[in-house]
Amino acid sequence: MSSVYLVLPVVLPIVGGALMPILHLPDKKRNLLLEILVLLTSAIALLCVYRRPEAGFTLFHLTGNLDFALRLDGLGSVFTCLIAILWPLSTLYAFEYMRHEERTTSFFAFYTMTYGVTMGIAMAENLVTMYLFYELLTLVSVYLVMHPMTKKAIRASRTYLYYSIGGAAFAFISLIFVIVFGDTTDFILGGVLNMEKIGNNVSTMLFVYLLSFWGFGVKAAVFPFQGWLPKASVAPTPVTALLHAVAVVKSGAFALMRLTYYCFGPDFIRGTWVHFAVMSIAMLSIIYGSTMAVKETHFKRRLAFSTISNLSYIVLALTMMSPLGLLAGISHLVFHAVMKIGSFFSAGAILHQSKKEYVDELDGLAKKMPFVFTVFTLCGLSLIGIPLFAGFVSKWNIAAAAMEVGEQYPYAYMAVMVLLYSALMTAVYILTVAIRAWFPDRGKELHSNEKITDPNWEMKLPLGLFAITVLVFGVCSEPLMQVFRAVVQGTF
Amino acid sequence: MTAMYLFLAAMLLPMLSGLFLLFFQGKLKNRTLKCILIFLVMALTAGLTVRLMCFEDYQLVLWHLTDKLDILVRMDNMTRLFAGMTVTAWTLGGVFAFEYMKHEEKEDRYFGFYLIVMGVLIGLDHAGNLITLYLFFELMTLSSLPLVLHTLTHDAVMAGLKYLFYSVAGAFLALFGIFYLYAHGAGLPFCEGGYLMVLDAYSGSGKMTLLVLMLMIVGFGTKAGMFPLHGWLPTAHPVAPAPASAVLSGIITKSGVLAIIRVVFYTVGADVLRGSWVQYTWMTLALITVFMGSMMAYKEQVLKKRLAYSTVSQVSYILFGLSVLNQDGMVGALSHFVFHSVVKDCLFLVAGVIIYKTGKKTVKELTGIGKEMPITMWCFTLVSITLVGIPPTSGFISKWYLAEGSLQTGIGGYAWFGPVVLLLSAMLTAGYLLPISIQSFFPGEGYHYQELRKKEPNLLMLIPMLLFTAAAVVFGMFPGRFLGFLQMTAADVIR
Amino acid sequence: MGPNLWANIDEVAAVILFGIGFTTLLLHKNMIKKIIGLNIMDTAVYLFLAAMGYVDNRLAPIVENGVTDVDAYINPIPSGLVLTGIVVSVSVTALMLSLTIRLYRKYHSLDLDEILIRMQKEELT
Amino acid sequence: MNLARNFVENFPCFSIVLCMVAGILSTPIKGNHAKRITLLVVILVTCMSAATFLYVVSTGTSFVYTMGKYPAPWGNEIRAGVLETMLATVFSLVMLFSLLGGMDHVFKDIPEEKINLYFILVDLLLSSLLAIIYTNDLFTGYVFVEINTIAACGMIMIRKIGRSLVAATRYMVMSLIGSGLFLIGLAMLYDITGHLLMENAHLVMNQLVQEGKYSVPLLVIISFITVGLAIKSGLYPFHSWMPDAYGYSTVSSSSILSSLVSKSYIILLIKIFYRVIGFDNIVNSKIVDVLFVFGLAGMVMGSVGAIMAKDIYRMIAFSSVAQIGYVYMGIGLETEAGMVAAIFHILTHAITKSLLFLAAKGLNNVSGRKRVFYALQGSAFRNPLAGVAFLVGSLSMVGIPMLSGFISKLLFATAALGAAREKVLITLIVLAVSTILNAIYFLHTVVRIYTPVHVPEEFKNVHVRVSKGAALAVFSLICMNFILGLLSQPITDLIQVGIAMFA
Repeated sequence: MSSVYLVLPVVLPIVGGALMPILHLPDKKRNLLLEILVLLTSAIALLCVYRRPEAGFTLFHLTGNLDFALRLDGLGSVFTCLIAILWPLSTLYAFEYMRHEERTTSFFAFYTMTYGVTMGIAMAENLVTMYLFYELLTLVSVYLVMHPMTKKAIRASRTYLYYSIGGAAFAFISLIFVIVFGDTTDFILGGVLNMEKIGNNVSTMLFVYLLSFWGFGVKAAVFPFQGWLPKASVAPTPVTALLHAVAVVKSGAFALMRLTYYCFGPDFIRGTWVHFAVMSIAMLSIIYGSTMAVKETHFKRRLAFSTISNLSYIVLALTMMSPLGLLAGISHLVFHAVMKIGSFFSAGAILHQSKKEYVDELDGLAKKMPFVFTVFTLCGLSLIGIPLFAGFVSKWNIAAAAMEVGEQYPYAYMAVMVLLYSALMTAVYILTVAIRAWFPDRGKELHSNEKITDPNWEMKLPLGLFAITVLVFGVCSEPLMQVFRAVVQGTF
Repeated sequence: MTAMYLFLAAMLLPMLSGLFLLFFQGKLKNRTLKCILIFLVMALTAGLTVRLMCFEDYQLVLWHLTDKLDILVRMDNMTRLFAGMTVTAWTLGGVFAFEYMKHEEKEDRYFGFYLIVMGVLIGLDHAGNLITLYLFFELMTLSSLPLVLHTLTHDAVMAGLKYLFYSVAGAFLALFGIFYLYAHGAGLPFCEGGYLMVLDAYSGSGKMTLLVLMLMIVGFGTKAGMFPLHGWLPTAHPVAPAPASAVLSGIITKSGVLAIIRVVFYTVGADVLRGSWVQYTWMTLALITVFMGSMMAYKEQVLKKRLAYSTVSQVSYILFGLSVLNQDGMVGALSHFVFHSVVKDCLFLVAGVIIYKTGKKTVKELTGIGKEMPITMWCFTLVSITLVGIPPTSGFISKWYLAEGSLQTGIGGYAWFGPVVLLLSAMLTAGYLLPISIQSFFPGEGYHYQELRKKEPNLLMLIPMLLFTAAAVVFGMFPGRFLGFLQMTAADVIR
Repeated sequence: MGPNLWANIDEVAAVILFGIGFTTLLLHKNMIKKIIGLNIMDTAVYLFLAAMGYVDNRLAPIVENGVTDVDAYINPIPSGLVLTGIVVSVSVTALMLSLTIRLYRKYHSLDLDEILIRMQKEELT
Repeated sequence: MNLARNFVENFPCFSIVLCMVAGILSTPIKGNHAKRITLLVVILVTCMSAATFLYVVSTGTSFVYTMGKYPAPWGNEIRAGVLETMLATVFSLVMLFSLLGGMDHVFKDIPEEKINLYFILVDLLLSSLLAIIYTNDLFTGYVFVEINTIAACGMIMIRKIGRSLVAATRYMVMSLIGSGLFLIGLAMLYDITGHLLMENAHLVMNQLVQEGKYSVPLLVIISFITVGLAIKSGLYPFHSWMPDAYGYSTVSSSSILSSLVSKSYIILLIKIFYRVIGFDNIVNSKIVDVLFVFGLAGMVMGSVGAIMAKDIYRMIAFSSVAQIGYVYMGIGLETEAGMVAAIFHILTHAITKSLLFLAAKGLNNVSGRKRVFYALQGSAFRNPLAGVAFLVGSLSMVGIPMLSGFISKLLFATAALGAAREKVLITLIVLAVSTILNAIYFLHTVVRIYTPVHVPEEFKNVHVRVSKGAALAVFSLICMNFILGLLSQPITDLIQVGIAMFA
């Protein structure tokens, strides 16, 4: 199909969201309209992936050899599908969750615009376009963080803003270098750097890669720039779930993939000091995230920390600088999205139904809301990486990649160790919650008299779907893996 | 093909019925009926398993998890041995529980998970390659957790968590090894004597492999309560309901042993280890555990805890037997596996009976209890003797083989040091078991015979105990065919 | 260096003057002194220009009794510049003075620091 | 046709004169009429400059317009190339919009009887700006620099509050020091070259350099001129007067001052670099590196000052310190690309800064004219247009793609890669850092003005209706911002052409 259609998934939500506040609709109508809009967008996006236009579509010419252009390649399609499938579900969930909040219209306006912008990141044809949408993503999603409008939320949103803009500022440097030292800014698997042009600037180039790794990594919450993520979990759950488990942070990881495998090229970095530097960064953030998660008693913040560590799984996989690594990265990108959004939504459902935020308040709650906790436990087991759950597959891939690289650079064995350490930590911080909920100590069931029930279908549906997905992919992930392999080989 | 369906049936039947039981907790009011149903399920499963054991050796790929990972089941002597032991012990423990669980709450939950674990264990025993093994290993940990913390006292929950995290940690240590071995072509099904040596993917990475093996032994050893990761066992076993703790230390600890066997003798091959630092470390750890376990047991006053410590030491007998890496050691290990399971089940059941009937927990209180429940205590005494290893009981045989094995190794120190430690700990065993029965039968002065009244439990409880005891004794008397089977097994595992 | 210096004595004097004026304008706190410094500075520049344009024993570039020979006169352009410059500096000085007056009216002081302090005080109240 | 040519060639000089005449006319009449005249004049000037611009672009060569009857090398000339005309056009446009946008405040802030004086000053300022841009004669340059200073100072002090007086004084002193240095520099230049017209001076200069004569005086001259103009344009260490001067004069003045006046000196400097001394000579004398260092320092310190600032005007003023730092950094890169970037940034900043000042004023109005940040809480909802304007301005300053700021950042960075090796990374990193700092203070304010809660009670239901003129001004400034951001290619090309014409 013609490449013009690529514009729709990006523009529709942005425009639609922007219009929302203008036409003052009653909530019911608005929700219906939004859901339709989102579904339509997703449909178009999936269609675009299904009948993929080879050519890109140039929105307009910026300057020199820079244009804003959209194009779907393998990696982009994967990310697009991920978002296109997850967004409608979480919108549905959001309706129920936000029912009693204020300023819902503006919330949903930005929520939808974020959809479009994320699509833009997924479909960006070149570094400049991605940079543009990357900045925009910050700007549109910052409102969502500050939406509760408490002092805390506003402070959190500011932190988020500074971190992201700062990151972008450093990413910008790499943009320049790629413009000058690359053949093109388009994403080409294997990198676009031109060795003649670089000449004797290799060391500078590597340093720049490190800078921009951190720059884009800020959104992926790599150490030491992870600070904003736990803070941002003051936001409403649909936001924390979607943005801080899928859209924003995954865009960070996605950007890193683009930067590493499609701009600088793994061969350029493999074996240099930077290679090990980034590997260590990833490991550090994994250790940090999972350890802090154990320490944290606020449920959502605990999940946020877990997100930090899990994102760095993806990053760690990338830093293997090998096709297998990219494969592992992609698979964890997808699977983690599903299971983390699942666990976040369970947390949100618990918060919404029982107003309980802290882990030690959850004793025996599972008896009251078995459905939610079943979902949570399943997602949790998947996070730990128990076989037959999706998480295991992606972790297996990461470890396999690390083992392969380890042949050449034994440092990579460390990566596997770190992986297992954090798996153990994950077990600790997830299962303590689950066990508290299912098997409370005698006399600790505080909830015998409280009226707490499972939420209504709008919340249940997404939760159930996520749980099922986790199981299904855990048991038969092969078809998906074949697609990913194709992506990695550039044959998709 | 039939084998496949039979296996699936044997595995899924208890699992599904367990899940069923969980979903409809307390719906089934008629207790007798429920118990009968549960018994039927267990019996049927046992039957199916036995039927499977009668097949020729086979391998079946159940499912392709990914392109490299297959879920694969396999029937060989090791499977027969472990599966057979499992179903027997499990069924008897279940029968005992029918009576015992009367004084616990939420028995439906207990039985539900009990059945699920049974299914998982059958899967574990049939596991045909590393990843399948790991899969069922994890599932076993998770599903047996509720058995541990069933009573939901604070201690129980904490103990449960401890059990969980130790096991998971161990499993992850092992997982590292699995990752590594897979990267070197260990994706194939098990085969006697191991196959990794012959693969060319393996060539050249000797050192790393040894390290990895050490990790895996320690990791899987966690379940078997091997030093240094034994800490969970004395905490977790006693807090569980008696039948649960019986199967926990009777069967589940052995799954660690099975895993190690599968890795060392069926994947890597004993030759890789023989004479390496790993073997020495392994032996040392085993011996340390043996001695330490019995020491602790000797010092311990709470009966169930004492038994738990004894488990720690006894299971390490088995590990020691494996670590010597020769046929006699293997035979000793396997036989001790069987005997110890039988004995330890029985002992825990006895402890359970005592708690159930009198609520007495510590050893001190047991003075003269033999008068009140003679049959029970006779079982206790007999199996204790077995465990100590006084001829002609079964324990003697296994320990004999173990000693033989360790002497054959011809590794200077260990050759004689091993048997010495075994002997020592045998004495300690005598020291911590026999006095109980002595004082229970001969309370001596100050025991008020007038208050004496019979507290013998009913048949549901007696029969399992008696059967176990019988088994322990009979094996000791006529070990011939059984040992032959073991020797055959050992022979094609270690060439 | 010596004779060379002597030859350009006017320029040297101009530069020194310029320095004096410059520092006065820059460093003195008192408005009036600043203005004086400004004027010294400008004058120095004019001196410089004039000295530059002056050629020995020639007339000022004003046509007298019909002598139209260019060699009779000095270079007219510097003089022109000086004139323009004077105009500029006068206007600037005027502006500065008016500023000073205003400031004095408002804060009753000519010392710039003093004025700053009073200003802040005033804003606080 | 040919006649039309000659006619167009009169425009530059004519527009300068026109402004002056307008100033003289406005003397006796009342404020309102003065206002009309001024606006009319500014519009006319804009049109004429645009016409000249088109004309020059079409012919592709610059032209020289001799004033008075003396030919070179004596007389007094005006030169119009692509760059000059383009700058003239943009400047007069910005001037127009700043006036429109701030008009009602002009009438509020300034005492009735002084208003016509204000407009006289504006006319004077415009004329001097144009003169500085167009002039081909160093001394004329100096004279108009002074006039410019006087006019600017007048525009600051015309508002009768203490701070603006003091600010005016400090501004005056600083710029007098600057112009003093500039003047002595000129005098010496004249001394060794004997010319005031740029071409002729340039010829002699090259000759001298080839013969290697007067190397020391040459260095002195360059440094005097550069430092003098740098001081006048408020390069980092000499910026102390800026915050007050911009922060406390009426909004039109501050936007005009910050976006045009200080830039005009930079333009003159660039012009002298290229057309008198020759860029190679400049590069050889290490003076530019000094500019580079101070520029970098300014980029950071300005932003830091802005973060420290207690009220929104001072914040914006400090940010212009940083922006001037950018420009000098660009010049200091010693490459043509850097120069292009610098000039482009002059345009960007001219547009964005005036926009920001107008927006700030609008927000401040609905916040009880309090000079404190918390008063601005949620003000964007009380004055939407100003809110949007501030948003766009800030984003442009932070360098979000599609806005002009991003392009100049892009140009600077790309230029940096072409520069000397030791300058590359430091430049890029300082760019990144100052971007972060910009983000910190601008976006902090944006978040604040768009926060609908914790709004001070007294402003809960303040609403302001913006006059059409102001709306138009703000709107068109926003548009210009986007145009620069999206269609930058032709503009940069033109700038390159212009610089080429300089030589």
